[in-house]
Amino acid sequence: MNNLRRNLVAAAALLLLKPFAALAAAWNKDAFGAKTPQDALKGIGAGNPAASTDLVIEAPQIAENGAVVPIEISSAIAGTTAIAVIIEKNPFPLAAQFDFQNGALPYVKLNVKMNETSDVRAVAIAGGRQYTATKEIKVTIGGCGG
Amino acid sequence: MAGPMKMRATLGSGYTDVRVLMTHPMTTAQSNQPLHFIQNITVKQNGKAVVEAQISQAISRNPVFTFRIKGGAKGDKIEVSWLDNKGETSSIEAAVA
Amino acid sequence: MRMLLLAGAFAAPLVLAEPTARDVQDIHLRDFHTKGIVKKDAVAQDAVQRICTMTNDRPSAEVGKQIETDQMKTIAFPAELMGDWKRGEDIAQSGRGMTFTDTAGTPNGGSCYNCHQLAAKEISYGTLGPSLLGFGKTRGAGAETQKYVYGKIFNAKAYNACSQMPRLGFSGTLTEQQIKDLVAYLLDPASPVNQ
Amino acid sequence: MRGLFFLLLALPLCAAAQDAKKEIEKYQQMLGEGSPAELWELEGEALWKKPQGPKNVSFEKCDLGLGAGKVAGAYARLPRYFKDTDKVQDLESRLLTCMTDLQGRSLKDATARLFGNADRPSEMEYLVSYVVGQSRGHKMAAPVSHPKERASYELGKKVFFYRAGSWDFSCASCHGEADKRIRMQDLPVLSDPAGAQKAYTTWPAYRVSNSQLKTMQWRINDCYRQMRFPEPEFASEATIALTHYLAVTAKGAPYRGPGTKR
Repeated sequence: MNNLRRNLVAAAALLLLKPFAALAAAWNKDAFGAKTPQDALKGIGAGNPAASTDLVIEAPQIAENGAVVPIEISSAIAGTTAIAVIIEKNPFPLAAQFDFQNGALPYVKLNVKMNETSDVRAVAIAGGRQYTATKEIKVTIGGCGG
Repeated sequence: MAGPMKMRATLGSGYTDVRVLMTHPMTTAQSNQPLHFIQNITVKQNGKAVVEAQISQAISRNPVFTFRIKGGAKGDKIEVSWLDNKGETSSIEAAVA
Repeated sequence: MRMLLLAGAFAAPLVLAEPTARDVQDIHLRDFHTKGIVKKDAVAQDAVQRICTMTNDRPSAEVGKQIETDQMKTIAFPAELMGDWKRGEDIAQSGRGMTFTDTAGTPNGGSCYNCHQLAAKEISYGTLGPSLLGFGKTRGAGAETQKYVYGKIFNAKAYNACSQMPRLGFSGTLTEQQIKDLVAYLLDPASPVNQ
Repeated sequence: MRGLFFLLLALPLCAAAQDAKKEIEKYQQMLGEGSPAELWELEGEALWKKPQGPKNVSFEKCDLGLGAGKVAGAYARLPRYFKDTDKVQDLESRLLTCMTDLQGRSLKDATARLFGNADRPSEMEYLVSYVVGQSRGHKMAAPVSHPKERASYELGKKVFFYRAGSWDFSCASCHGEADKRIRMQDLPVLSDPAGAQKAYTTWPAYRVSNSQLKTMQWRINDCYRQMRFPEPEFASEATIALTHYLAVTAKGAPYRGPGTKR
């Protein structure tokens, strides 16, 4: 069993026993503190994920503003229980990890910050195995319009 | 400044769509402000946790998320709560429309 | 001073065109105020601006010519016109300067990429002005071309009376050295514009 | 033969430009779907209903042109002439009137903080968000029937084409020609109904560059800043006339704001 899963299970357990504030303990400090995509992957227990076309990142190829880059991730891999988002060139690449249970679909739409043009990597956990997909998003210099 | 939340839970085709908006500065280590960002988000359906998220400073200011829950029915109670690195929390509740 | 430059042309038939031009200017002078480095007076029109506004940027050939001749007199061409294209690239990229939130001490940019395509590698470019991709490659870097580029950047109205391009030297936006650096950015065979 | 050669060379470039445009449109669409703008509407509604000022009354009796307290569809019919002030007013100007006349606040108090920031949005920004949201789906119909409305529209047109400042710009310098852009940003032709409709119906807007909902008065202020003009007075005749000109040019299109912008 991988770290991501273990952490999330721990989070769920804590939730049952303690008030919400106790969740602070379930924030994966090592993974979020990682400064390279490799370390971030290791931090979430997905050191060597397999490429999958069933993990889909829906996002524009060009973002007019790196402060808000909308991304939609969905997994068609059977038994997906978690999805993580890694922005490879960010100073701290791991952006988020989501654990799905009790009928939640492996789907999430979110807005992320991107420091510069970078590959965005999605990681899915299904049946204890790790899968990945990437998409490059170009962050452009804006003018004054809008 | 952390402030109000807004949520809309609607029935899609075969799933419940949960769109949630949060007021939060989500400051980064690069900015000159003190680090202040949401770390944990929990989505519950009728009291049962369905999504547990851990997020970083790389989530945009005033976060907006969409989640999906299989099936669901009108009137289901959806609750979303967050906890940030300073221990502040907020939550919102709505019935599926 | 700027107003005087075109006093001759201003007395021409144009004055008939829009009797309310003065009212419109007065309303601007009432409704705008000095902020930071931008003084309220900047909202008053000089003769070029007024003629172009009154004629929808299409002055008669005669008046247009007169404007261009007058504006050409504002340009003092330095002996050496080619600067450093690397510095030119930074100036072309930068859109800073001359706004009411800018401070006096910081160097201004040329905002070139806001309106022109220049180097192929920069995909974020505007299209209000013509593409200048490969400008030096197609035109060469001869003395006449250098002079044209310097002059055009210094005062675009000397070449096209009601051009939408700012008079970057005349307005004090760019220094002589900065314009030379831009000349090099456009014309130097080693510049990314010509790669 | 040579023509074909050029065509072949040009093709990948054109395709790239087309793709870029498509991707930016996709960015803007997704940005709109994930917009926090509603948070501002929510806060604005609370402020609208909150009693304030020496008279301790809320905005619920504020007349935006359709009668006291009628908010639905009101923004779509602004700017317009108001008899009580004998002036053409845009939304911001009218809200100031309600602050002073209805709530009894001083103009100094009402105008103390018009533009807020991400950490502390202004009262004006919240109120505007709420009011414009109540016009979603309403067709733009700023009137030009009163003589003062006609005069305001005509002045607005003149303001739009007025070239000045150290860079010789007018609004038309950037918004006067079709299919142009600054950097990657498409520039609508605001003197043309199609362009005005597209742009005007998506302002005010949440701007992700500012993490903040921005009013039309702010939009105009910031345009003038970038045009290298001095600063326009908030809710001055020139800015209201310009807004009026844009609103009338945009007539007939359903309002879609508050929008979301880069």
